[in-house]
Amino acid sequence: MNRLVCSVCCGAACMLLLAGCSGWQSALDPKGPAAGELAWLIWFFTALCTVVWLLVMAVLILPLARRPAPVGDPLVLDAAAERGKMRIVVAALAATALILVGLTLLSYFANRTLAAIGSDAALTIRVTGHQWWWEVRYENDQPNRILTTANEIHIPAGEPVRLVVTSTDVIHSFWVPNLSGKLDLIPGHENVLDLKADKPGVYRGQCAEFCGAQHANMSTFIIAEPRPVFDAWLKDQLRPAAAPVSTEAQTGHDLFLKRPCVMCHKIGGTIAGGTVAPDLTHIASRRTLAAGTLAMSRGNLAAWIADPQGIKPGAHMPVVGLNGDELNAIVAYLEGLK
Amino acid sequence: MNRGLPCVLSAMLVLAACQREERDTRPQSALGSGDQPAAVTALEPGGQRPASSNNKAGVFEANAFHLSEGKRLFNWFNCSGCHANGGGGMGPALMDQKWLYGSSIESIHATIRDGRPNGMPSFRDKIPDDQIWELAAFVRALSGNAPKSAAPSRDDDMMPHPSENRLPDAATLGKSP
Amino acid sequence: MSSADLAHGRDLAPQRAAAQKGDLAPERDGPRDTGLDDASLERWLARTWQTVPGIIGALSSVDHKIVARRYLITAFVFLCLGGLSAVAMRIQLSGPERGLIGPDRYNQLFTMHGVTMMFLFAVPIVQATGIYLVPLMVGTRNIAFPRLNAFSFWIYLSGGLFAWVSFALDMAPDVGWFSYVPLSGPEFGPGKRSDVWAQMITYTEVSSLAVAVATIVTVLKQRAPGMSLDKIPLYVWAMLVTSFVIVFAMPAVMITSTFLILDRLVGTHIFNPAEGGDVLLFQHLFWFFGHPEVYIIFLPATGMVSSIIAAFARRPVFGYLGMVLSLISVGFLSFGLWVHHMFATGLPKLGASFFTASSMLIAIPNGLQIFCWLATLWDGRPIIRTPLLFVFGFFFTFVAGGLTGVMLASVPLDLQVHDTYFVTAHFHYVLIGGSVFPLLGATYFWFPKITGRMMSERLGRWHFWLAFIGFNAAFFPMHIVGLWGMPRRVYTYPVELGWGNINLFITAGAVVLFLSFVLFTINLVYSASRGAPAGDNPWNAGTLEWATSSPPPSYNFARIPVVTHSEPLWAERDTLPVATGLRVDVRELVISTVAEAYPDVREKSATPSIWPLFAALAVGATFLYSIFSPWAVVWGAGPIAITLIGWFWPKGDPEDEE
Amino acid sequence: MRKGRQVAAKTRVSAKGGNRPIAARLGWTLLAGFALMTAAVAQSLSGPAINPPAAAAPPDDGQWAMPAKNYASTRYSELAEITEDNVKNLQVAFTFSTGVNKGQEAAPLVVGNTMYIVTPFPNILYALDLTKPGAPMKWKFEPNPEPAAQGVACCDVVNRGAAFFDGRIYFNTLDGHAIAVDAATGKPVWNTHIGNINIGETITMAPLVVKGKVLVGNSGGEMGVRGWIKALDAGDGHVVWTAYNTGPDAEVLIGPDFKPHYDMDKGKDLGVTSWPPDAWKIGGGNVWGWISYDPDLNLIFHGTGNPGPWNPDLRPGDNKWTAGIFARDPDTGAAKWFYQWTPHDLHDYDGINEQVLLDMTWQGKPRKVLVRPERNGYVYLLDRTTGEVLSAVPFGPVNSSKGVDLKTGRLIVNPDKKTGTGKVVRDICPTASGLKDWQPSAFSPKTGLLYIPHNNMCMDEEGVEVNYIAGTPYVGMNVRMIPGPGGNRGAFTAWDVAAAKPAWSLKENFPVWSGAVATAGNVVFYGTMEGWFKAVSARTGELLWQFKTSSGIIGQPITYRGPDGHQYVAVLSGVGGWAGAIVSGDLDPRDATAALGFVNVMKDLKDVTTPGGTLYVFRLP
Amino acid sequence: MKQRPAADLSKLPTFGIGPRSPTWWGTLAFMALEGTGFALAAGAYLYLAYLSPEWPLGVPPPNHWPGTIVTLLLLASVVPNHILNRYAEACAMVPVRIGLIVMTLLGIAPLVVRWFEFPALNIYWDTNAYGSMLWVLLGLHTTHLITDVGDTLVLTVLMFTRHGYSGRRFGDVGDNVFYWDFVVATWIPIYLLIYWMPRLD
Repeated sequence: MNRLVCSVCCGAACMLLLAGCSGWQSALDPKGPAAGELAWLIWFFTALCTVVWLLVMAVLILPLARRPAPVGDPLVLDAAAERGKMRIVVAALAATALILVGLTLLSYFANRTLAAIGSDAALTIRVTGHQWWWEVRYENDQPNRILTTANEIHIPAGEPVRLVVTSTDVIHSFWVPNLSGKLDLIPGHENVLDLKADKPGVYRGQCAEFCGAQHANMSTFIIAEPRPVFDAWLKDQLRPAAAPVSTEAQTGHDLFLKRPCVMCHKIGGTIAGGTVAPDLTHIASRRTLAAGTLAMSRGNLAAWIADPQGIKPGAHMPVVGLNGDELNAIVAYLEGLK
Repeated sequence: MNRGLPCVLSAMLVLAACQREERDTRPQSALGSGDQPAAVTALEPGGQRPASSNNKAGVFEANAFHLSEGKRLFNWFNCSGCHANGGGGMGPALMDQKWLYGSSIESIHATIRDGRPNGMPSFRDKIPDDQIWELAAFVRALSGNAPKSAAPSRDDDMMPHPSENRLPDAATLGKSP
Repeated sequence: MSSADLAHGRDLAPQRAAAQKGDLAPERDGPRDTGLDDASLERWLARTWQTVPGIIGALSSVDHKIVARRYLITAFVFLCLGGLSAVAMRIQLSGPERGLIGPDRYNQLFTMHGVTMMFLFAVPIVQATGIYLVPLMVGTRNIAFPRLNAFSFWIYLSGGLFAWVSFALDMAPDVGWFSYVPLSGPEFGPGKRSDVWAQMITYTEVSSLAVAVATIVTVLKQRAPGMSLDKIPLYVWAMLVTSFVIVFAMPAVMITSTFLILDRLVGTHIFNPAEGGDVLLFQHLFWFFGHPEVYIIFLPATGMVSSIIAAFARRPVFGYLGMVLSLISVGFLSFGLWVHHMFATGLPKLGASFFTASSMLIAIPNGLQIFCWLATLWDGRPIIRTPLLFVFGFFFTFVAGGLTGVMLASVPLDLQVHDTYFVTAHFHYVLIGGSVFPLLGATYFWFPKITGRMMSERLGRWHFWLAFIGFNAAFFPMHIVGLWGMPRRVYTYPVELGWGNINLFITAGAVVLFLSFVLFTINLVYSASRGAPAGDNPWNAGTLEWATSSPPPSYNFARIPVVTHSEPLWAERDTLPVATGLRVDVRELVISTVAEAYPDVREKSATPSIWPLFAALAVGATFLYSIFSPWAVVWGAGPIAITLIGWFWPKGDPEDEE
Repeated sequence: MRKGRQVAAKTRVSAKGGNRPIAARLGWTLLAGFALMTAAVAQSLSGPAINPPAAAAPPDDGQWAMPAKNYASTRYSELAEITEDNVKNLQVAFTFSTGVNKGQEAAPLVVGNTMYIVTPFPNILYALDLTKPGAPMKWKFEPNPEPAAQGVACCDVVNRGAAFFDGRIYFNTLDGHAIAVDAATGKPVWNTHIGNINIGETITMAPLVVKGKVLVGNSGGEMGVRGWIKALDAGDGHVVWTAYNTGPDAEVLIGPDFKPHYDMDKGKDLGVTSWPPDAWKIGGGNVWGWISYDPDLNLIFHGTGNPGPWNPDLRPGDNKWTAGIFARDPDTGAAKWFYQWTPHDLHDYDGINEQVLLDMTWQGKPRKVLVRPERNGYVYLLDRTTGEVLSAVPFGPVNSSKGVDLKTGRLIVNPDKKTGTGKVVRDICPTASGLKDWQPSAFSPKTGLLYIPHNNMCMDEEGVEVNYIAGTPYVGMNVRMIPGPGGNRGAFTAWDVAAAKPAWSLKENFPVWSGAVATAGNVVFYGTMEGWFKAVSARTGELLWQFKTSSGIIGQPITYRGPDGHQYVAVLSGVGGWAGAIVSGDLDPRDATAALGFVNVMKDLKDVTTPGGTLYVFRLP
Repeated sequence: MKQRPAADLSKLPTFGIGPRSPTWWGTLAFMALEGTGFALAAGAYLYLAYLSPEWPLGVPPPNHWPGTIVTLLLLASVVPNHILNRYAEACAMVPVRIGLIVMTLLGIAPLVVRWFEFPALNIYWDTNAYGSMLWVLLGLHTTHLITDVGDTLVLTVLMFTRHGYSGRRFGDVGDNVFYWDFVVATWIPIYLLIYWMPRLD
């Protein structure tokens, strides 16, 4: 019995040690000050809770080790022993209260630390949740430098960034565990999330509030880059879409504007001006398709356009019924939109 | 008794609800391409008109999911720009019982797909056929022609008109709002 | 206690005057139990209190034990359905990008799992246990308002069927058990799925509320003479506090679901942000119910734990007063921390910190309970039998769950783990650990009382270890995968995230847990027919339910016990003091005063009636129709009124007339 | 219920602490209508003379050759046969059915002995012989425009009139053609296709012919059309120059001569940089209203329409050069100055209203000014040589802005009424249709008053997502209009230009969607949407005569001297336009957002009038 | 287990009135849960009012006269209600019958006012959230009025039958009196919220 309990405890401890291993999208592998603060908090709470738990278990199990004594009269209680126990219980209660006060203060101060992260954020990004993708708008005082993109958020590494998050349909939640805790995107409300990535890198995030059929496939990537790389990226993204370079791509361009694609998507520099679906102006420069569902590749593009409902059932991208040549042409065009 | 109640209930619901709740996101196989244009007038020479040969479109009309998709697309594809939320504007009202080009879902489908000369643009190739059917079903729902139990209720936007469930009851209350 | 005490101040002078004027029918009298020998007393009582044989009789029964048994079995069936849906989900999640179940069906599955476990299993089963045990423990012959009690069962049954029939018809709710707007609202929740959720919730909560009222009145007014407030068994205290929590919490969810159906059905704008509504209002209202809900499920379990621990530690639970106060304060505090479910909604920081503090605060009364139990066990020399094993399992898991609860109460920490598998793990630790394990222990503990037979100890131990290992294998890793970033309610996850192996492990654990329940079912069925006969008091426990036979007769007690101690059977080893003077030809029971439990009135308990069933049918049909049309309320009002009049109209029974 | 809302709107506008300046102005407006009436009249009669520049408003010849009467857009006739005293005797001389039952917004033209009327789509041009009894048809010209154009015409398929120049009638068709027709024979001379209906371009405006050039602009601010104004050679119809109202300076024809008065309009390529990337290409700024011309300065003045889409969240920035006014050289189109009435327009405040050119003394100095009752609710007085704002005073209830900062020229927007995606902002006054829409006012130099037909409504607005799909509406706004404070949805206000305050104001149940005409007989004519054609005293506003026509009036009345030497008054009756779309388009009043929200406030119009299309001509017996 | 008689209950009365009867406690519990419902609905009303820049939304406050009349009627009805209670406690049949008829009429009177008030309200439930909450609050209370009047009506009929000559029935009358007090008591805050809170500014 005791051994079993021990081995369960050991197993649990081992698993916790392993916890740091899966780093991508893990709260335990912080890459920014907010997540760092929180990871510390998690470990501290966990350690403290483990100690408390072990103590309680010890008190529970130790009497079992004693030899069962003959059962006495259930109602005859030793008054002195009762008083002694009462003292112990009261002491334990006081200790509990003390720990709780400590933890409350700890979370209060952690909260203050988190609030201070973005106080000097130079970059404001507006993230709007849609079923089931993220619209990302880089705010700028000069309107023609406002950039709208989707699903992938580039940020300068080492700088605080302010995200203003909201939604136009249902409630979503923005969560990139490596960088920060989550915050809900709520229709009719605007929430502010400040985050900072210490080092360049790609951090995966995912919608954390159930938002319908494709809640599972609503991911995002935060790509932290050194400031110059970021600036270059921003500048590059502000260009209108690349012109098609091959005849096939040209055909694809024409088809794109003639077929249902044009009804929902935007490609800068063409008449395609949809806003209800992700902006495709530089789609080929992104890492993934369909809010992190598929890696960006020619094959995946074709697969996605040919049968989005097979890949992401319930998503708002319809099956449009293109023949093979049309599909290839459109893929060729989109592939060129770096 | 304990067994009877669920049986009756389920039988009732099976009849009433099954298809209404189905969420087929790839329904295209259910219909042909809709190439057979529907007659838009009730007037036909030579006596009685033949019964409609293809009633598959009813699948869309009685299905809550398709109706709600139709409602979403109605806004996404700017139908609401001309027809408002059914009351009309640049385009005619859709929530009344006046149909310029036929009230059948096939006629509405044809209207959306091929356009009409007095301003209705043609969305052939621009909207996948399934979605046109969904739109057509929703347009019919606007004037109360779809089962109300499957029809969408109010929007989460500005209230454009009294809720669907209120419309027929305005008379009961003695006045319109 | 002497007869003189009892008669003191109990006279009804004005009424006697009225009776003389003829405004009151003359008081009828019948045979009393005073002079009857045991055999003829039991014959009289059996005839008076019996449930009439035959189908109409069965449907009319108002015996709290029969209703409770139905409740228990129904809840167990829903547990199995909820469990099966969980296993189905776990199989889908056992590996990355599995295609077994599509998102549409998966979303219905987890919603049905949550709805079933919360509304159709957890609350009903703790209430059902209360319906069975509370009248026995307080020493009365039936629950207060027995017809209301029967009505609530029919409501509950039809509400549950309603949910699962709609699941079979592909119209089950698919927006999670808390059904947030706007996802469940008119625009984003097409079809009748959310309507089913809304009406089914309103509907089943009617039954919970009815049972809560009956329980409260039973405890306050029908206690055996002498069972003053300080002698009430802890389990009964727990049920009393739970019932109060229900009375104040359930209206919140009924209001929420009613607002939702109004929004969906008649186009109100309560949750429409564009027209002055607010989507967070839904969350505030829902969690105002939702958090107390956890304690509604957990508090009765603490009562069960107290009963089991007292019986096996062979002494009353240490710190009775502290236990009662902690129950009451948990009941109060549970209303003050709903916001900790909403930390990620971007609430003002200071307010959130306040709710951190209040959420942490509730750990103190809970801690007090734990310490008292530990002190009790420390003092005793417990013999390890299956019920106690489950209590140990309860300690092991619930303390862990409580501690992760402390983590969730911290605003910043919650922002990382909210809506992830960490939370899933936490509340399964709290709910399964804190409620299901005690319930299982309670099943082993009280099964002999209900059936008259012992459950198999060997199968019981197997069951415990399978359940314990399966449970921890299934849910402990969820903490980790949650911290690794896995959100809850995903129907699939990509390979690259490396959650595959751990999820496979979780699924294996879930299967083991499920198998343990198969074993449990076998044990139940086997023991009910072949178990060793139990006798009146197999555990030699101290509370009143063990004073009568196993299973108890329809009238519970041949004579109403007079209570002198919080563990009456331990205090009165040989002979039980009883009260006499009740009529045996009608369903008479003792109404006592609230605090001191002085016997006050001999009141008649309601006779069996078919009308509660009819009323439930009328209400059920109204609710069903109301999913489709608001006019249901108008059309349904007539039948409901008729059935209610039928229910309350006196039929000439002595029980009605006096 | 509606009555309740009116009262509510009123109390809110006037009682809210935050809106005190507006409330004060509103108080002025209301007070002035009653208490100060006599004083104002007296002052205007005795005050310094205000006259249109003589070159822009030559002495009256009894004809009516352009909708605004003259280049100064005074809509004032020196004919004085009909006076305050005898106007009550007016009777119908003849009527004429246009055969088109859509909104009749056009002004009839009278040149020589012929009257010309252009109908709404299908834009038939009729010539009526005034010399014969009953004015029989002389000829008609049917341009047969593309029927599909009706589908991209926001707010009814109206046409605001033709223009006569040098023996030809110039007019535009809905489907984007500018056409010249021989005035004598009705034979087409040229036909230039300048608008593409497939991207939503239509033409509804009346052209103005200046120095041998036909000035035409496009409509389609609700369709994501990029606004422009073109000058076509009057002789052969070729495009002489095109000036866009968004985009790079080169295309806006902004060159070295461009000298805006305010800093906010200075900078390179503001038509691009004040928009999010690409948005200017679909950004509106159309020219569908009125153009005035000052021969002395050799400048044309034209407003620019609203930026598109309506939802302002989709176009952060000032959105140059929309919702403003350009002064351009008519020969080259080169911009001279620009002033933006409503930078980053939030509420569809198109800037296309008429501008009346006047010469007057302002604060002791003689100034060449331009008076403009603007859609955003202010009567602006601009120095037309520089674009400097001399004054801007609201002429009705306004809470969407708190005034105009005369230093920077910027409209001070009320942040409480700022619309955006997903939130309904209630009781914004004025509405999208403005305190005053296209309906042109008239100026009488005799009284010094500007007669403004206008609206009095408020609205609720909610921005919504919208896709740009070429050839479909690009609005992104749910609108629901309600009657303004007082409950009267329209008013006819006489504005004392010198004092910059109202002289008197008449309440009308429906928006006054018709134009006005003032005469030297001190009579002012306008029509109502119920169908009343009214004559009121130019000095006091007293109702002198009214006649009920067959349909609601939204046309522009004119007055002319007939071949018999007598004074006639003519107006087209036929309800429609944006305000009357509920009737002309048979819209469903149950949908509050129908016709971009106008239907909600016009639910009862169907009960009082039906579609029509009839010309009424009146004279004294 | 053996039993020894320890108390004799035979002299106890067979019915109790007021807090002595379980029905009274059941009624109290139902009042508690319904009161919670009222409180939450009122809370939702206040919550939305707090969030809104203006309240009521887009309409003037509702005409308070129907509400004031109902308030006066309800307050006035408390007097006969308690007189009825005294007679019920004394088990006096004739005055109780009269009192019940009076209370039925006094219950119907506010419903008549409501019948005219609903269609004449300043706003419909599906106009905006203010309208929704207004109808919800008023509807909630009207539902209570209707059910209580129904209850009173049935009880009145019952008291005219032979079943009326029973202590329990008089107890029921007492509980009905008790519940009517609740219906009146819940109305007062709702009355203030609906008619006077919007006029506070």
